[in-house]
Amino acid sequence: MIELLYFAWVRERIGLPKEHIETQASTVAELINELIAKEDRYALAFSDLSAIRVALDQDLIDDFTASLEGVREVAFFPPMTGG
Amino acid sequence: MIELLYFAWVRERIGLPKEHIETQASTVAELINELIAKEDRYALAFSDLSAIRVALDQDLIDDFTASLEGVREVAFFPPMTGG
Amino acid sequence: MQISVQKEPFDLGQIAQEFAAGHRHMGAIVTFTGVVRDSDTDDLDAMEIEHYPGMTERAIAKIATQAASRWDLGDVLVIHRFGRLTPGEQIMMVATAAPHRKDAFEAAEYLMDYLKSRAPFWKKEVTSSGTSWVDAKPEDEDALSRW
Amino acid sequence: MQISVQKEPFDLGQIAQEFAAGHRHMGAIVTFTGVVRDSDTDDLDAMEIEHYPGMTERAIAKIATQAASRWDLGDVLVIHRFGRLTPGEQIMMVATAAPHRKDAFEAAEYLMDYLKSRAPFWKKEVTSSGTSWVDAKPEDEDALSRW
Repeated sequence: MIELLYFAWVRERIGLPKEHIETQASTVAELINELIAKEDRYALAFSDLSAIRVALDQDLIDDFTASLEGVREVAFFPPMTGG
Repeated sequence: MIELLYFAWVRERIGLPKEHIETQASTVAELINELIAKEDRYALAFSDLSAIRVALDQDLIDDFTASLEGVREVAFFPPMTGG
Repeated sequence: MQISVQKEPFDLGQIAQEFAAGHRHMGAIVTFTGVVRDSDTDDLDAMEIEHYPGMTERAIAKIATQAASRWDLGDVLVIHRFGRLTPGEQIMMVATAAPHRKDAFEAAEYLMDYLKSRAPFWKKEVTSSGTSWVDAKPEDEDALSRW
Repeated sequence: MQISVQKEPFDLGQIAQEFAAGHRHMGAIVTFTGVVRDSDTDDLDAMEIEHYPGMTERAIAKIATQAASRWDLGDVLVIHRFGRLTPGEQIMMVATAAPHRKDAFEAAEYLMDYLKSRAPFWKKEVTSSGTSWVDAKPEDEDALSRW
Protein backbone atom coordinates (compact mmCIF):
# COMPACT_ATOMS: atom_id res chain seq x y z
CA MET A 1 0.00 0.00 0.00
CA ILE A 2 1.20 3.43 -0.91
CA GLU A 3 -0.46 6.79 -0.30
CA LEU A 4 -0.85 9.14 -3.25
CA LEU A 5 -1.40 12.86 -2.75
CA TYR A 6 -2.49 15.34 -5.40
CA PHE A 7 -2.33 19.12 -5.26
CA ALA A 8 -3.61 22.12 -7.20
CA TRP A 9 -4.81 21.33 -10.73
CA VAL A 10 -3.49 17.77 -10.52
CA ARG A 11 -5.91 17.29 -7.62
CA GLU A 12 -8.72 18.96 -9.53
CA ARG A 13 -8.21 16.87 -12.66
CA ILE A 14 -7.97 13.59 -10.77
CA GLY A 15 -10.86 14.66 -8.60
CA LEU A 16 -9.55 13.74 -5.17
CA PRO A 17 -6.81 14.95 -2.81
CA LYS A 18 -5.46 11.55 -1.81
CA GLU A 19 -5.92 7.82 -2.17
CA HIS A 20 -4.29 4.60 -1.05
CA ILE A 21 -3.40 2.16 -3.81
CA GLU A 22 -1.74 -1.18 -4.31
CA THR A 23 1.00 -0.98 -6.93
CA GLN A 24 3.74 -3.15 -8.36
CA ALA A 25 5.51 -0.11 -9.82
CA SER A 26 9.15 0.12 -8.79
CA THR A 27 9.76 3.65 -10.07
CA VAL A 28 7.82 6.90 -10.26
CA ALA A 29 7.64 6.57 -14.06
CA GLU A 30 6.07 3.12 -13.77
CA LEU A 31 3.57 4.39 -11.22
CA ILE A 32 2.54 7.26 -13.52
CA ASN A 33 2.05 4.81 -16.38
CA GLU A 34 -0.13 2.60 -14.18
CA LEU A 35 -2.27 5.58 -13.24
CA ILE A 36 -2.58 6.83 -16.82
CA ALA A 37 -3.74 3.36 -17.89
CA LYS A 38 -6.36 3.29 -15.13
CA GLU A 39 -8.73 6.11 -16.07
CA ASP A 40 -9.03 9.15 -18.31
CA ARG A 41 -8.91 11.62 -15.44
CA TYR A 42 -5.40 10.37 -14.60
CA ALA A 43 -4.41 10.48 -18.27
CA LEU A 44 -5.60 14.10 -18.32
CA ALA A 45 -3.68 15.00 -15.16
CA PHE A 46 -0.48 13.43 -16.48
CA SER A 47 -0.84 14.48 -20.12
CA ASP A 48 2.10 16.91 -19.89
CA LEU A 49 4.77 15.41 -17.69
CA SER A 50 6.99 18.48 -18.01
CA ALA A 51 4.42 20.22 -15.79
CA ILE A 52 4.43 17.53 -13.11
CA ARG A 53 6.56 17.65 -9.97
CA VAL A 54 6.90 14.72 -7.59
CA ALA A 55 7.81 14.37 -3.92
CA LEU A 56 8.61 11.01 -2.30
CA ASP A 57 7.96 11.03 1.43
CA GLN A 58 7.92 14.84 1.25
CA ASP A 59 11.24 15.22 -0.57
CA LEU A 60 11.20 16.64 -4.06
CA ILE A 61 12.81 14.38 -6.67
CA ASP A 62 14.58 15.44 -9.84
CA ASP A 63 13.90 12.44 -11.97
CA PHE A 64 10.97 10.12 -12.61
CA THR A 65 13.33 7.14 -12.61
CA ALA A 66 13.48 7.46 -8.80
CA SER A 67 12.78 4.18 -6.99
CA LEU A 68 9.65 3.67 -4.90
CA GLU A 69 11.31 1.15 -2.64
CA GLY A 70 10.37 1.84 0.97
CA VAL A 71 8.36 4.90 -0.05
CA ARG A 72 5.06 5.43 1.79
CA GLU A 73 3.84 8.73 0.37
CA VAL A 74 4.01 9.96 -3.23
CA ALA A 75 2.79 13.46 -4.06
CA PHE A 76 2.07 14.80 -7.55
CA PHE A 77 1.63 18.51 -8.22
CA PRO A 78 2.32 21.34 -10.69
CA PRO A 79 5.38 23.59 -10.43
CA MET A 80 5.17 25.43 -7.15
CA THR A 81 4.17 29.09 -6.89
CA GLY A 82 5.05 30.15 -3.37
CA GLY A 83 6.34 33.44 -2.11
CA MET B 1 32.94 86.15 1.78
CA ILE B 2 32.55 82.42 1.66
CA GLU B 3 31.43 80.04 4.40
CA LEU B 4 33.63 77.06 5.14
CA LEU B 5 32.24 74.03 6.97
CA TYR B 6 34.30 71.21 8.47
CA PHE B 7 33.07 67.81 9.60
CA ALA B 8 34.36 64.80 11.53
CA TRP B 9 38.15 64.68 11.92
CA VAL B 10 38.62 67.59 9.53
CA ARG B 11 36.61 69.65 12.02
CA GLU B 12 38.60 68.28 14.94
CA ARG B 13 41.97 69.00 13.34
CA ILE B 14 41.04 72.51 12.28
CA GLY B 15 39.41 73.06 15.64
CA LEU B 16 36.16 74.68 14.54
CA PRO B 17 32.99 73.63 12.71
CA LYS B 18 32.69 76.66 10.44
CA GLU B 19 34.15 80.01 9.58
CA HIS B 20 33.64 82.85 7.13
CA ILE B 21 36.66 83.88 5.13
CA GLU B 22 37.67 86.26 2.39
CA THR B 23 39.42 84.46 -0.43
CA GLN B 24 40.74 85.17 -3.90
CA ALA B 25 40.84 81.46 -4.74
CA SER B 26 38.98 80.60 -7.92
CA THR B 27 39.04 76.82 -7.48
CA VAL B 28 38.77 74.36 -4.62
CA ALA B 29 42.43 73.42 -5.07
CA GLU B 30 43.51 77.06 -4.71
CA LEU B 31 41.35 77.45 -1.62
CA ILE B 32 42.94 74.39 0.00
CA ASN B 33 46.41 75.78 -0.74
CA GLU B 34 45.48 79.11 0.84
CA LEU B 35 44.27 77.31 3.95
CA ILE B 36 47.34 75.08 4.17
CA ALA B 37 49.56 78.17 3.96
CA LYS B 38 47.62 79.87 6.74
CA GLU B 39 48.26 77.67 9.77
CA ASP B 40 49.58 74.27 10.77
CA ARG B 41 46.18 72.97 11.85
CA TYR B 42 44.92 73.42 8.28
CA ALA B 43 48.08 71.81 6.90
CA LEU B 44 47.41 68.85 9.21
CA ALA B 45 43.77 68.57 8.16
CA PHE B 46 44.69 68.68 4.48
CA SER B 47 47.88 66.60 4.68
CA ASP B 48 46.30 63.68 2.79
CA LEU B 49 44.05 65.03 0.08
CA SER B 50 42.98 61.54 -1.01
CA ALA B 51 41.01 61.42 2.27
CA ILE B 52 39.26 64.74 1.71
CA ARG B 53 35.80 65.09 0.18
CA VAL B 54 34.33 68.44 -0.80
CA ALA B 55 30.79 69.74 -1.28
CA LEU B 56 30.02 73.09 -2.92
CA ASP B 57 26.68 74.51 -1.81
CA GLN B 58 25.80 71.01 -0.53
CA ASP B 59 26.63 69.15 -3.75
CA LEU B 60 29.49 66.70 -3.71
CA ILE B 61 32.20 67.43 -6.31
CA ASP B 62 34.45 64.93 -8.01
CA ASP B 63 37.42 67.11 -8.67
CA PHE B 64 39.35 69.80 -6.80
CA THR B 65 39.62 71.83 -10.00
CA ALA B 66 35.93 72.78 -9.51
CA SER B 67 35.31 76.52 -9.71
CA LEU B 68 34.25 78.55 -6.68
CA GLU B 69 32.45 81.14 -8.77
CA GLY B 70 29.09 81.94 -7.18
CA VAL B 71 29.67 79.40 -4.42
CA ARG B 72 28.56 80.46 -0.93
CA GLU B 73 29.26 77.34 1.13
CA VAL B 74 32.24 74.99 0.89
CA ALA B 75 32.35 71.89 3.08
CA PHE B 76 35.39 69.71 3.75
CA PHE B 77 35.08 66.28 5.31
CA PRO B 78 36.45 62.72 5.28
CA PRO B 79 34.90 59.92 3.20
CA MET B 80 31.36 59.41 4.45
CA THR B 81 30.35 56.48 6.63
CA GLY B 82 26.57 56.46 6.62
CA GLY B 83 24.22 53.54 6.70
CA MET C 1 15.41 29.87 13.06
CA GLN C 2 11.71 30.70 13.16
CA ILE C 3 9.36 29.09 10.64
CA SER C 4 5.60 29.33 10.56
CA VAL C 5 3.07 28.07 8.01
CA GLN C 6 -0.26 29.50 9.02
CA LYS C 7 -3.73 30.51 7.90
CA GLU C 8 -3.92 33.57 10.16
CA PRO C 9 -2.62 37.02 9.26
CA PHE C 10 0.68 38.03 10.85
CA ASP C 11 1.62 41.40 12.30
CA LEU C 12 4.54 42.56 10.18
CA GLY C 13 5.28 45.45 12.52
CA GLN C 14 5.41 43.38 15.66
CA ILE C 15 7.36 40.58 14.04
CA ALA C 16 9.92 42.92 12.45
CA GLN C 17 10.37 44.71 15.78
CA GLU C 18 10.79 41.50 17.78
CA PHE C 19 13.08 40.00 15.19
CA ALA C 20 15.32 43.08 15.16
CA ALA C 21 15.36 43.43 18.96
CA GLY C 22 18.25 42.04 20.88
CA HIS C 23 20.55 41.27 18.00
CA ARG C 24 23.43 43.13 19.57
CA HIS C 25 26.02 41.73 17.17
CA MET C 26 23.90 41.85 14.03
CA GLY C 27 24.36 45.12 12.17
CA ALA C 28 21.88 44.37 9.41
CA ILE C 29 18.24 43.27 9.40
CA VAL C 30 16.45 42.67 6.10
CA THR C 31 12.77 41.86 5.75
CA PHE C 32 10.80 40.94 2.68
CA THR C 33 7.02 40.98 2.76
CA GLY C 34 4.88 39.57 -0.03
CA VAL C 35 1.52 41.21 -0.57
CA VAL C 36 -1.44 39.92 -2.61
CA ARG C 37 -1.30 42.27 -5.55
CA ASP C 38 -4.51 43.21 -7.26
CA SER C 39 -4.71 42.58 -11.00
CA ASP C 40 -4.10 45.47 -13.38
CA THR C 41 -7.85 45.70 -13.90
CA ASP C 42 -8.56 45.58 -10.13
CA ASP C 43 -10.82 42.55 -10.55
CA LEU C 44 -9.07 40.11 -8.23
CA ASP C 45 -11.49 38.94 -5.57
CA ALA C 46 -9.13 36.61 -3.78
CA MET C 47 -5.99 34.56 -3.97
CA GLU C 48 -6.39 31.00 -2.70
CA ILE C 49 -3.21 29.38 -1.51
CA GLU C 50 -2.99 25.61 -1.25
CA HIS C 51 -0.04 23.88 0.37
CA TYR C 52 1.24 20.44 1.30
CA PRO C 53 1.08 20.19 5.10
CA GLY C 54 4.13 18.47 6.48
CA MET C 55 6.27 18.90 3.42
CA THR C 56 5.86 22.66 3.50
CA GLU C 57 7.54 23.11 6.88
CA ARG C 58 10.19 20.59 5.90
CA ALA C 59 10.97 22.30 2.58
CA ILE C 60 11.15 25.74 4.21
CA ALA C 61 13.43 24.46 6.98
CA LYS C 62 15.72 22.95 4.34
CA ILE C 63 15.89 26.23 2.41
CA ALA C 64 16.53 28.22 5.60
CA THR C 65 19.24 25.79 6.69
CA GLN C 66 20.94 26.12 3.33
CA ALA C 67 20.86 29.92 3.64
CA ALA C 68 22.29 29.75 7.16
CA SER C 69 25.16 27.54 6.01
CA ARG C 70 25.95 29.72 3.05
CA TRP C 71 25.89 33.19 4.64
CA ASP C 72 27.03 34.56 7.97
CA LEU C 73 23.62 34.91 9.61
CA GLY C 74 22.48 35.43 13.17
CA ASP C 75 18.87 34.49 12.57
CA VAL C 76 16.33 33.62 9.88
CA LEU C 77 12.55 33.91 9.97
CA VAL C 78 10.01 32.65 7.43
CA ILE C 79 6.24 33.02 7.70
CA HIS C 80 4.00 31.81 4.87
CA ARG C 81 0.21 31.86 4.89
CA PHE C 82 -2.23 29.59 3.12
CA GLY C 83 -5.98 29.76 2.54
CA ARG C 84 -8.04 32.56 1.04
CA LEU C 85 -6.46 36.02 0.94
CA THR C 86 -7.75 39.28 -0.51
CA PRO C 87 -5.78 42.00 -2.35
CA GLY C 88 -3.58 44.03 -0.03
CA GLU C 89 -3.21 41.20 2.45
CA GLN C 90 0.27 40.09 3.41
CA ILE C 91 0.96 36.54 2.19
CA MET C 92 4.39 35.88 3.58
CA MET C 93 7.55 37.36 4.96
CA VAL C 94 11.16 36.48 5.45
CA ALA C 95 13.64 38.21 7.74
CA THR C 96 17.38 37.81 8.06
CA ALA C 97 19.81 39.19 10.64
CA ALA C 98 23.52 39.32 9.85
CA PRO C 99 26.62 41.15 11.00
CA HIS C 100 26.89 42.75 7.56
CA ARG C 101 24.34 44.00 5.06
CA LYS C 102 25.55 41.96 2.09
CA ASP C 103 24.85 38.67 3.88
CA ALA C 104 21.46 39.84 5.12
CA PHE C 105 20.36 40.95 1.63
CA GLU C 106 21.70 37.96 -0.27
CA ALA C 107 20.27 35.44 2.17
CA ALA C 108 16.84 37.11 2.02
CA GLU C 109 16.88 37.03 -1.79
CA TYR C 110 18.00 33.40 -1.77
CA LEU C 111 15.17 32.49 0.60
CA MET C 112 12.66 34.24 -1.64
CA ASP C 113 13.97 32.66 -4.83
CA TYR C 114 13.76 29.17 -3.32
CA LEU C 115 10.43 29.70 -1.57
CA LYS C 116 8.96 30.78 -4.93
CA SER C 117 9.66 27.53 -6.69
CA ARG C 118 10.75 24.95 -4.12
CA ALA C 119 8.25 25.32 -1.31
CA PRO C 120 5.00 23.42 -1.99
CA PHE C 121 2.50 26.25 -2.33
CA TRP C 122 0.11 26.82 -5.22
CA LYS C 123 -1.80 30.00 -5.90
CA LYS C 124 -5.20 30.26 -7.51
CA GLU C 125 -6.69 33.57 -8.58
CA VAL C 126 -10.38 34.13 -8.06
CA THR C 127 -11.99 36.86 -10.17
CA SER C 128 -15.57 37.62 -11.12
CA SER C 129 -14.91 35.83 -14.41
CA GLY C 130 -13.70 32.60 -12.82
CA THR C 131 -10.71 30.98 -11.20
CA SER C 132 -7.29 30.11 -12.58
CA TRP C 133 -4.13 28.59 -11.20
CA VAL C 134 -1.15 30.91 -11.29
CA ASP C 135 1.49 29.49 -13.61
CA ALA C 136 5.09 29.22 -12.45
CA LYS C 137 7.15 31.78 -14.33
CA PRO C 138 10.24 30.70 -16.24
CA GLU C 139 12.14 33.62 -14.67
CA ASP C 140 11.42 32.23 -11.19
CA GLU C 141 13.14 29.00 -12.16
CA ASP C 142 15.94 30.97 -13.84
CA ALA C 143 16.43 32.98 -10.64
CA LEU C 144 17.76 29.85 -8.94
CA SER C 145 20.65 29.55 -11.35
CA ARG C 146 22.43 32.55 -9.85
CA TRP C 147 22.96 30.79 -6.53
CA MET D 1 8.91 59.35 -0.95
CA GLN D 2 9.45 59.63 2.81
CA ILE D 3 12.79 60.89 4.13
CA SER D 4 13.67 61.69 7.71
CA VAL D 5 16.97 62.66 9.31
CA GLN D 6 16.42 62.63 13.03
CA LYS D 7 17.99 62.33 16.45
CA GLU D 8 15.10 60.36 17.97
CA PRO D 9 14.69 56.58 17.77
CA PHE D 10 12.17 55.29 15.26
CA ASP D 11 9.67 52.49 15.69
CA LEU D 12 10.66 49.92 13.06
CA GLY D 13 7.51 47.89 13.65
CA GLN D 14 5.12 50.78 13.26
CA ILE D 15 6.95 52.22 10.28
CA ALA D 16 7.19 48.89 8.48
CA GLN D 17 3.50 48.25 9.09
CA GLU D 18 2.42 51.69 7.90
CA PHE D 19 4.71 51.56 4.91
CA ALA D 20 3.37 48.16 3.85
CA ALA D 21 -0.27 49.11 4.42
CA GLY D 22 -2.34 50.22 1.53
CA HIS D 23 0.02 49.31 -1.28
CA ARG D 24 -2.62 47.37 -3.15
CA HIS D 25 -0.60 47.10 -6.36
CA MET D 26 2.77 46.53 -4.75
CA GLY D 27 3.50 42.83 -4.34
CA ALA D 28 6.86 43.27 -2.64
CA ILE D 29 8.01 45.26 0.38
CA VAL D 30 11.67 45.19 1.43
CA THR D 31 13.07 46.82 4.54
CA PHE D 32 16.64 47.16 5.66
CA THR D 33 17.43 48.19 9.22
CA GLY D 34 20.92 49.11 10.38
CA VAL D 35 21.76 48.38 13.99
CA VAL D 36 24.70 49.67 16.06
CA ARG D 37 26.77 46.55 16.31
CA ASP D 38 28.86 46.00 19.40
CA SER D 39 32.55 45.38 18.87
CA ASP D 40 33.84 41.80 18.94
CA THR D 41 35.13 42.46 22.44
CA ASP D 42 31.82 44.02 23.59
CA ASP D 43 33.54 47.25 24.64
CA LEU D 44 31.66 49.74 22.49
CA ASP D 45 30.06 52.35 24.74
CA ALA D 46 28.48 54.40 21.97
CA MET D 47 28.48 55.33 18.33
CA GLU D 48 28.37 59.06 17.69
CA ILE D 49 26.96 60.05 14.33
CA GLU D 50 27.70 63.47 12.91
CA HIS D 51 26.00 64.78 9.80
CA TYR D 52 25.76 67.84 7.58
CA PRO D 53 22.33 69.37 8.16
CA GLY D 54 20.79 70.54 4.93
CA MET D 55 23.05 68.56 2.65
CA THR D 56 22.02 65.29 4.31
CA GLU D 57 18.35 65.54 3.33
CA ARG D 58 19.35 66.77 -0.12
CA ALA D 59 21.80 63.91 -0.70
CA ILE D 60 19.31 61.29 0.48
CA ALA D 61 16.54 62.74 -1.71
CA LYS D 62 18.89 62.60 -4.69
CA ILE D 63 19.75 58.95 -4.02
CA ALA D 64 16.08 58.03 -3.52
CA THR D 65 15.09 59.86 -6.71
CA GLN D 66 17.75 57.97 -8.65
CA ALA D 67 16.45 54.67 -7.27
CA ALA D 68 12.87 55.60 -8.19
CA SER D 69 13.87 56.43 -11.75
CA ARG D 70 15.87 53.25 -12.16
CA TRP D 71 13.44 50.67 -10.75
CA ASP D 72 9.69 50.24 -10.91
CA LEU D 73 8.87 51.39 -7.38
CA GLY D 74 5.67 52.42 -5.68
CA ASP D 75 7.31 54.06 -2.70
CA VAL D 76 10.65 54.65 -0.97
CA LEU D 77 11.35 55.45 2.67
CA VAL D 78 14.66 56.44 4.29
CA ILE D 79 15.19 57.23 7.96
CA HIS D 80 18.67 58.00 9.27
CA ARG D 81 19.51 59.01 12.82
CA PHE D 82 22.36 61.14 14.11
CA GLY D 83 23.71 61.81 17.60
CA ARG D 84 24.85 59.35 20.25
CA LEU D 85 23.62 55.76 19.90
CA THR D 86 24.37 52.70 21.99
CA PRO D 87 24.89 49.09 20.82
CA GLY D 88 21.67 47.42 19.76
CA GLU D 89 20.02 50.72 18.81
CA GLN D 90 18.64 51.07 15.31
CA ILE D 91 20.58 53.68 13.32
CA MET D 92 18.68 53.78 10.08
CA MET D 93 16.26 52.04 7.82
CA VAL D 94 15.19 52.00 4.21
CA ALA D 95 12.01 50.53 2.78
CA THR D 96 10.96 49.97 -0.80
CA ALA D 97 7.62 48.92 -2.27
CA ALA D 98 7.46 47.52 -5.79
CA PRO D 99 5.16 45.41 -7.92
CA HIS D 100 7.88 42.74 -8.11
CA ARG D 101 10.45 41.48 -5.64
CA LYS D 102 13.51 42.00 -7.83
CA ASP D 103 12.90 45.76 -8.05
CA ALA D 104 12.21 46.04 -4.33
CA PHE D 105 15.41 44.18 -3.41
CA GLU D 106 17.70 45.88 -5.89
CA ALA D 107 16.44 49.35 -5.07
CA ALA D 108 16.92 48.73 -1.34
CA GLU D 109 20.48 47.54 -1.92
CA TYR D 110 21.20 50.50 -4.16
CA LEU D 111 19.89 52.90 -1.50
CA MET D 112 22.08 51.26 1.13
CA ASP D 113 25.19 51.27 -1.04
CA TYR D 114 24.79 54.96 -1.82
CA LEU D 115 23.78 55.99 1.70
CA LYS D 116 26.95 54.30 2.98
CA SER D 117 29.33 56.46 1.02
CA ARG D 118 27.38 59.34 -0.54
CA ALA D 119 25.24 60.63 2.32
CA PRO D 120 27.15 63.01 4.63
CA PHE D 121 27.28 61.02 7.85
CA TRP D 122 30.37 60.20 9.88
CA LYS D 123 30.57 57.63 12.64
CA LYS D 124 32.79 57.80 15.68
CA GLU D 125 33.23 54.87 18.03
CA VAL D 126 33.45 55.54 21.74
CA THR D 127 35.04 52.82 23.86
CA SER D 128 36.56 52.79 27.32
CA SER D 129 39.97 53.13 25.67
CA GLY D 130 39.08 56.24 23.69
CA THR D 131 37.32 57.42 20.56
CA SER D 132 38.03 56.81 16.91
CA TRP D 133 36.44 57.77 13.64
CA VAL D 134 35.19 54.83 11.62
CA ASP D 135 37.13 54.59 8.37
CA ALA D 136 35.29 54.24 5.09
CA LYS D 137 35.86 50.74 3.76
CA PRO D 138 37.23 50.23 0.25
CA GLU D 139 34.52 47.61 -0.33
CA ASP D 140 31.84 50.22 0.33
CA GLU D 141 33.24 52.34 -2.48
CA ASP D 142 33.61 49.22 -4.65
CA ALA D 143 29.96 48.34 -4.01
CA LEU D 144 28.92 51.38 -6.06
CA SER D 145 30.58 50.04 -9.20
CA ARG D 146 27.93 47.37 -9.65
CA TRP D 147 25.19 49.92 -10.29
